[in-house]
Amino acid sequence: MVTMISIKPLLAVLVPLLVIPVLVSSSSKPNVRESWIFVSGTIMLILVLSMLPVVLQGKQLVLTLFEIAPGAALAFKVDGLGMLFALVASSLYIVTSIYSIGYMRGLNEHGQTRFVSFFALAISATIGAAFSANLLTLYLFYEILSLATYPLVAHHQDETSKISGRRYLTFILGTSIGLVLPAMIYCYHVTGTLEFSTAGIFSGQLSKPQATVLLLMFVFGFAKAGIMPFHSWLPAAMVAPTPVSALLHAVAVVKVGVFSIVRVMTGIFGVDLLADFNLGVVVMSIASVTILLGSCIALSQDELKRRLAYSTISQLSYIIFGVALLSPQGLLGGVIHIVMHAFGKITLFFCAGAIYVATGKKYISQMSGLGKKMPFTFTAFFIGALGVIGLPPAGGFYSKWNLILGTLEAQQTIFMVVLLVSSFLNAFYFLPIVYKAFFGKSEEEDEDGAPVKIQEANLCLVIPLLISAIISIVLFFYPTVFINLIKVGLNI
Amino acid sequence: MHWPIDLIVLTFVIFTAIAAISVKDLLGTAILFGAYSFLMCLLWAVMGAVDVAFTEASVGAGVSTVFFVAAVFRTSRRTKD
Amino acid sequence: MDNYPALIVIAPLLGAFFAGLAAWIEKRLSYPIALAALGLSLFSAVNVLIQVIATGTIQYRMAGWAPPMGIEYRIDLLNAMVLVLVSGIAFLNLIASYKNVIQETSDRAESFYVIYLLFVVGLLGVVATGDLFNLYVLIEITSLTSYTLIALGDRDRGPLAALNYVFIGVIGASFYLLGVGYIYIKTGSLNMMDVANILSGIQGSTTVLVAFFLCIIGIWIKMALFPLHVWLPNGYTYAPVAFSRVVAPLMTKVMVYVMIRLMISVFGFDYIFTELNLGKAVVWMGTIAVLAGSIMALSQKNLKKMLTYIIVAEIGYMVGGAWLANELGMTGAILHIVNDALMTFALFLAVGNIVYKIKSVDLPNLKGLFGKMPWTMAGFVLAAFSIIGVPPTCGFFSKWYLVLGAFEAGAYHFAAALIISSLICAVLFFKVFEICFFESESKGHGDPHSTVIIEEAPISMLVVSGLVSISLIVAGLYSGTIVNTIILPFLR
Amino acid sequence: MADFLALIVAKYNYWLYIILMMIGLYAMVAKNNLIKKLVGMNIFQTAIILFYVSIGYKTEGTIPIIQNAHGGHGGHGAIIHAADYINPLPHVLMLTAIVVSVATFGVAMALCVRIYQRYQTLEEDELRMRLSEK
Amino acid sequence: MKLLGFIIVCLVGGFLLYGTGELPDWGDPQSPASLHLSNDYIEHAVEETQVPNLVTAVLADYRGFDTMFETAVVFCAGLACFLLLRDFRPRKDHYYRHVPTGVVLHFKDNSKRLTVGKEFEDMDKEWVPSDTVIKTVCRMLIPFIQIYALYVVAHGDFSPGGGFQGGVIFGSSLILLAISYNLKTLVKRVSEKVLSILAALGVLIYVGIGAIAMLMGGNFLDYSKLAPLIPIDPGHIRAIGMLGVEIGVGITVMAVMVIIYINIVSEGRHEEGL
Repeated sequence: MVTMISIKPLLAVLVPLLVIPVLVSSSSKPNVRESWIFVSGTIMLILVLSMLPVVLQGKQLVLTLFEIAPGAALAFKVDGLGMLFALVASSLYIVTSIYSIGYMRGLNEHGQTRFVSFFALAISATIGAAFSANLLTLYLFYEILSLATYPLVAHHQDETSKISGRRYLTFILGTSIGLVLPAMIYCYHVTGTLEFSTAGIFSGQLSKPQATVLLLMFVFGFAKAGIMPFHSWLPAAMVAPTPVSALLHAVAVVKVGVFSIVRVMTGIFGVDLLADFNLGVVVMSIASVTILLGSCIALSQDELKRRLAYSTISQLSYIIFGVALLSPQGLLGGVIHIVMHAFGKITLFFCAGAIYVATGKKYISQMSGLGKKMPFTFTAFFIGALGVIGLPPAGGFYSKWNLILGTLEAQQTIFMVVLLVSSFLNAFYFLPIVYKAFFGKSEEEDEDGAPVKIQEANLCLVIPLLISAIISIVLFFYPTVFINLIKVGLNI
Repeated sequence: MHWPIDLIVLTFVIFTAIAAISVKDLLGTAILFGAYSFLMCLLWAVMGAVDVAFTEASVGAGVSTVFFVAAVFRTSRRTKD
Repeated sequence: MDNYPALIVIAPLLGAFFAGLAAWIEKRLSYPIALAALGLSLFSAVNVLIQVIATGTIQYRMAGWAPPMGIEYRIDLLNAMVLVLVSGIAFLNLIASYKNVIQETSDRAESFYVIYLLFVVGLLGVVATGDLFNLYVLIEITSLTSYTLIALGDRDRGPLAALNYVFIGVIGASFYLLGVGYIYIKTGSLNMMDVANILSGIQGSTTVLVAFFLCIIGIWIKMALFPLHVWLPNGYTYAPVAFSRVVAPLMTKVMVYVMIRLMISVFGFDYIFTELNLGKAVVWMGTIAVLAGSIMALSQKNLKKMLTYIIVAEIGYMVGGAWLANELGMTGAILHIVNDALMTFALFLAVGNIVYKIKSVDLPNLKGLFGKMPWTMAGFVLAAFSIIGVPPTCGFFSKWYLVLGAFEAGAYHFAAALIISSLICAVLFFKVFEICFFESESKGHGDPHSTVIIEEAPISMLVVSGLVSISLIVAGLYSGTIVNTIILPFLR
Repeated sequence: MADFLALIVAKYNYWLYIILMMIGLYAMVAKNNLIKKLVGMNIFQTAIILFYVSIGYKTEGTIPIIQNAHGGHGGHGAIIHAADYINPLPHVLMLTAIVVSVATFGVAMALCVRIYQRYQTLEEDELRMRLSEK
Repeated sequence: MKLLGFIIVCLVGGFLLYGTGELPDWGDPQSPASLHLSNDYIEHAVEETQVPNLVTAVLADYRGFDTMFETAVVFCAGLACFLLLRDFRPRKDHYYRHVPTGVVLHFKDNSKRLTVGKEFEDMDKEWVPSDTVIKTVCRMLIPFIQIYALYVVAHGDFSPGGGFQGGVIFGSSLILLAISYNLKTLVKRVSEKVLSILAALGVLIYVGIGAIAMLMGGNFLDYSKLAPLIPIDPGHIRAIGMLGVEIGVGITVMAVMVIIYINIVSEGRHEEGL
């Protein structure tokens, strides 16, 4: 594995960080502020893209900043996985920031400067987590992300947001300090290093029970991944403004959790060790429980964002499920689902937000007939739904396909059934919405009988959701880049 | 070989100490405390620690007793124990 | 100039009396004099540290007499570091608390400076000296000054808390003095090196045992280890903030230093851990202290008092770490002396600013503080994260070493206590944050231009607290350097 | 019997200093009146001083002032036997200790007066009552 | 509480008794405490310092550093009493005695004051010391006490005593003045300002001598380096240095003792007391 020292990853992390003072100082002039966000986002995306070709050649960019203790440094490493995740996050950051302008101004929210500042902080932490070279650095950015998103979740500063903020922290911080930290330190105590390596860092120091306990501590500890029973922060966090739910709770935060678990399984334990101790099945069963339960609960939700949240929970477990298959196809399908689900789910959230801004409606039962009035939004919603369900022509199909192949490859037929069942459930809780929206008749009338005028939300909201929808279609036809990244990253 | 003197003074010291903390009148405590310090200084003089004895005589038996009386004068004489 | 070791202590001493005399000529003179004195002390402390790192231990003979006969200053890496810490914090606090002092002790400011300088002299002397009895005298100076300054604080509770502290403090100091007597009767010497050499010959003796317990218990009382902590919370809470800001970070840490000094350079590890085999028991005491301190902190309504209970918990960290009887634990304890001093200082700086503006530290009165004093609260938040142990703040890294040491010593209960206490601290501080973040009188929701009036503390305070808060992160990132250049060379 | 007597002679004032110290400590812990506690504190400290002084004592030894050092030209000629003179070091330490104790005593007295001004009592239980009713 | 205290005390006592088992016999010249260091002091102190009183030699020279901080502690105590008790508000009511008749007048408020002189003398509220015998005796005694105090300070090198004891005696002579007459007399004689300045000055002399030694190129408090400054009798330079610091100690202690007394006895009003 060729490695070359480069400062680009550090820059990519620092850019959104350094722009925060500028944002704060220009709080009185919103337009200036917004333009700064774009500048920083674009620079970040360019930096990430500029690293892409190198990574695709199978090289790794590394940068070590501070040696805390031998084997535990503050270091960056750009490999396939990190690249993939960073690409998704940074590209969606720009889209989301367009969207958030429309949303925040459309709803005329308070404390917008605070909002965008912590948003930038969160995204920089996400990139940092993507590029981190060892578990210590990953944990560091994970914690920063948890704390940076608290003000976003609790943005409204009212009673409900206070309570859900409290729940958010209890789960995220509690698990990370209570489970991940000791597990991490124990790993260091046993091996003396925390560097990610595809072979894993343990060389026979662990007995099977120890390994199982450690792995479970990690899997449950990274509660951002929403594995049940540590999932209930995610629906609670939906009180946040929709851009937050969209980028953070469909892409950045939750995916950081999943990403961390993937990192730990592939980089700390190593596929072979897990295979030897046959731990894949354990994780897989946990994941499939979450998949099924998540889908079922999603069915019962009437508030759109909550339904999306539960669908997110179940979808996230697909990724862990795929990785736990420990077979090339499974890994491929699982990891690529990070991308596919990201684009699909963010589209859905964008739509939910757009509907809320345009009509003030949160509940699915009220949405019948809206499709005629807001065609673009609901078309995008449809595409996003397809992506999540995993039907062509959306990218989601690709990941589901690989997952199923993976189950066959690993001869885990029962789990294949799980996948199929949950896909049907997905279809059940998404398609009716679209159907009703287009073909159901709206009984929406105000007191004097005349139908209420409803039209599309403003452009700042519509354009992003169209973009993301289009991308998720494009991904169906050209997923090659990401596939190569994964192949490079996990050398499969 | 003057341990008998030493022993006798010591016993006196202990008596005065117990008395000092068990008298009900704080002024009496002050005076008993002065006596205690003076006996103590006597003891040290017997043990040949002249400078210490001198200091204790001037401080323990002298000045701190005066402080004590002054403090009692400013606060109150009565106490429950 | 080779008189730096003496100058560290002498400069503030001279400064105190000059300040006292100058006050009779012109009241405004005493502050600059005090500042200059502490500046000189800090300067020479830094010089000594550099010199020690370069050339190794420095010996300074007071009055030119050779060690066993006269008093000597032995400055090795450990106390050089602590000296810089103490003088630096004292200096910064003097800068920050100019306005606090005028606000709190209006007509007696100059006398306050004199006593403050004497207090710092005591601390510095305790750290620098290499003579057991000299240590006692200097401990008495610190105690006497702190009795006075505590009594100057709250008009009602101050004197009572101070008198309570007098009784317990005198018992502690007397126990220490008695222990020194027992050491002296067996060794006939008072110089630490000399005593250590002689003691290593007569380890079996019961007298040495009694001496050891008397010294350590005396120091524990002064340090407020859990069962012996009763004097600390009231004392530090009712003291004037300008003083509690320096006594809270320094006093207990310096006592921890004394304990470590006694363990390492007087009695020796093999006596404590092999002959007496006390390690396990004291680690349990540390564990209990950690838990009890954190739990008692939970029930406080007064911010200052809450922080004092956190100090009690932190003492448990250091005691437990030091008695883990392995290098990692001791490293963690020593590193935590530095980090905890910085964190506590940052917290109390914020408290000082709040007291200066709000005139109260009862939690209910802190509503909407994030709006009113953003910069102060930023510093407070950083320090709080450091106490919780969020990377990259320095609190995380000392905790890292402590937990590693606990694993190595097999003291899993201690590791668990550390994790639990950081969880409790998280709860505590987010309770405070919620009060300061939500429940603001100006409910900004709905109107984007709701501008809360920012009424910040004076710039002098803000600069200092900003500086210290940043130093938390810097110390965290460079903790590897501190450990490798100072602590490990000292321990080996 | 004789050796028992010898033992007593050898050790008794260590024992008695311990008794004194217990008296002082008891007064500090158990007494209700603050000034009584202060007296206990002083007894406690003087007991320690007694201990130190008895460390330094030597039978057959005289006070630590060199006799034949007329005008300070001492030391020359007249050789000094260490056994003849009582050990001066504990005395020095105890001078310091006495000074410290009297300083503490003064401050504590000042605190007592201050507390009395505020609460009109020095009994701990009454003070506790005042604080609780506030 | 009492029982708990008793248990604690018994535990500590038992522990200490257990410790005494191995202590060397009382007054045993061969105990390690009497062998290791003290012999060096006893045998070499005189020729090294020219001071026959070993205690003074060790106190002010070998361990002079301790003594400096001890003086600082005393100063600190004085300052503490000042800070805690000093109260600058003048008192409300005044009592005057009309000398010829002995009638006592009581003024409830500060508005009018009588001029104290031949016919009116002002008197204290709580405490009226007017005993001619005591006054006269004390007036005769006090100067001798003070002379003795000075002697104790000056002669500390050769006989028991030294700066501390002398200072205490001098201070108590002033306190005696206050007790026998009344506080106003003392405050009139030595004002608060003088006392505070003396208190700081004493320690400053001590530290200053040390610092000068440092400036002369020696270590801190190394009196032998003072020789160039004091031409007389270089052989005794250490003794002279000690005398200097003893004087400093004496001044501080004297001042502080008086300060503590005045503040405690008058609750910081400096107007009346014992």
